[in-house]
Amino acid sequence: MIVRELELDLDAFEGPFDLLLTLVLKEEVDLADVDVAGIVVRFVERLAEREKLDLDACGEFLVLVAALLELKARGLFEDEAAELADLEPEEAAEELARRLAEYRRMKEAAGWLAERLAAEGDRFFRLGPAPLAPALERRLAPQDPEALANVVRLLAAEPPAVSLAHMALRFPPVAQFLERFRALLSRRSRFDFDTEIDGLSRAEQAIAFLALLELRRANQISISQAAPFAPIRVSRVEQESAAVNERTHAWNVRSA
Amino acid sequence: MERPLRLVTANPLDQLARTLEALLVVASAPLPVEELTAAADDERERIELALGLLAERYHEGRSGIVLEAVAGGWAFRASREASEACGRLFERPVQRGLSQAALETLAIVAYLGPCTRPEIARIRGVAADSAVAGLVERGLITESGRDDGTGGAVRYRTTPMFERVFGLESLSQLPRLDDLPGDVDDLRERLHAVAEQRSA
Amino acid sequence: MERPLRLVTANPLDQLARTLEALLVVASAPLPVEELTAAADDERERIELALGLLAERYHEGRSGIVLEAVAGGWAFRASREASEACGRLFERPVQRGLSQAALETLAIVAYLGPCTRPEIARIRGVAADSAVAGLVERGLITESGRDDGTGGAVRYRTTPMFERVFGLESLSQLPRLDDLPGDVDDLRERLHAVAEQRSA
Repeated sequence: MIVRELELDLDAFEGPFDLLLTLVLKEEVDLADVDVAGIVVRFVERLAEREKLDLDACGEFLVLVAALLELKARGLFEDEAAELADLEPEEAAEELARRLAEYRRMKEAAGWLAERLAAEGDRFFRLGPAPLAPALERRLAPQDPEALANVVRLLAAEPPAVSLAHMALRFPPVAQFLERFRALLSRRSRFDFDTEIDGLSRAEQAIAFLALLELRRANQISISQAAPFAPIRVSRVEQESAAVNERTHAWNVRSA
Repeated sequence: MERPLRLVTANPLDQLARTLEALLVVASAPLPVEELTAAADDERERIELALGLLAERYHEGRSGIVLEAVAGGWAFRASREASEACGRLFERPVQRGLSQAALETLAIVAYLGPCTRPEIARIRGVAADSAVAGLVERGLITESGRDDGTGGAVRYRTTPMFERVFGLESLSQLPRLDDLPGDVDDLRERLHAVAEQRSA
Repeated sequence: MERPLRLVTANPLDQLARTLEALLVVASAPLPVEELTAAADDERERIELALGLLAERYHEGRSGIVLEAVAGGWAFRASREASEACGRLFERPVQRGLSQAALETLAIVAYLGPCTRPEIARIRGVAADSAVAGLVERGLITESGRDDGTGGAVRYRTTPMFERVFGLESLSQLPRLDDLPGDVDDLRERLHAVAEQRSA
């Protein structure tokens, strides 16, 4: 089974998986709108149709979906990047899962409200005072002027200092890695992906990986890996052969 | 409760009368016959017949809801019989306090002098439209010219009623803010600076 | 029209019911039983009995005026039967529906409120400013002080108008979050189904 050809039928997108990734990378599809669970279910269904467990496909799929999920989760909690980065990976995953669950519940609640509004929307009631009602005279009890002073003090109080640590850790755009890898390949014909991303956060590594996929899709690089979990080697594709290959294999990122 | 229903159902105008009841209970101004006719999508004569029916049903002494023809059209009102109860409902105990939004808006106008809605919104960090409208309605603030002479936004200042409610002889009696700049321009600057920090 | 009157006059609660009708037709917001009791100057049990009587009389299908328990009180509204006619003359409280962003924001404020814009943004993952402003403008949410009572962000809560528009007696009528159909379960089921197919 070829993961990139996995046919998807989601609310936000219909078509092969590789096209979805491309559109996400080009920011033509908002990742927030993509139902990743739907992709997983579709993949598992396809997998179940087969006689044999396709380990290669599973591995590739896991990598891609993990990257998508992390991107999506980061997109949802951009401002929390710093806070989450301080946590252990398991804690961060737990925290993200908790918040995603909270958001999901609120989406459910929003769905309930939408249904309720549709069902109750034809209830008309008076929005203003009654036509012949006695004029409403709202007399105000005497007020303490000190309340005014307190409110001004409140408005003049310095807000608690906000940590700006996350500014430095802000999620780098894919383009940043594209440039970085292109620059690297202009100096060297090949490099070791794992060495390049060493020391980066997991989210940054995921982005770097997506940048790698984008370069491969544009046929500017070829990727090889000696064995699962072995270092990923990235080589520059020479211009002539690049032109030939342009139309044929847009994606070819399978573990060797 | 059974008999009147059957009586009403027998009347071909019944459904129309129910529609008119519904329109009248939602209206916040008397409804002219033309508007009722258009909304009910029926003939004028039938509307008038149905109104006659309703006027009989919603009649002083028979019902707490009374249908009345007034200058602008038809409207429901409370029966006179219930006027004492309505009086108690509307002259409810004086309102205790002001909402936080109202208090903040009032304090800004009181301490900074005439200000516009955009300025109040900037200092508070949220739109001030409804708070300003509420305070104007209660007579605690009032319009006071426009920013930059003519073209700008409307400015608001506090009223003598404000001074009465807060027990002040004049604005100069406002409590002093010892910890804050005494000068109005400096205070204004401080409030703007903090608001900017808060929204950052 | 004679018979029902005599019937009603025979009922000792009749005058009280008429008084309540009068109060309800002039009130501009749902009236809690306590307020009705105070205004009618009667006993609470009798008020509740009279309300039951009125709820039967002003009932969907029987009358164009419908009495309902909503937003913590009692209020008249138009019957659904007449909604088309009402639509020709009046604006719906929420005229053009609500966007997904507005619905999510409203859900967060209804379930977790009072809460601030930053809190809403944290849950939704995107800024909530325009959604909050839109909901305030529609009168579905309103300011409710500031965070921690300090100069923090403004907090918001839902209004009685929200409960009225959505036909809720109170916020406690919102479904428990656990009871909402979660597609998590659906997902788990589908995965199980696939797994079973596999082992079969």
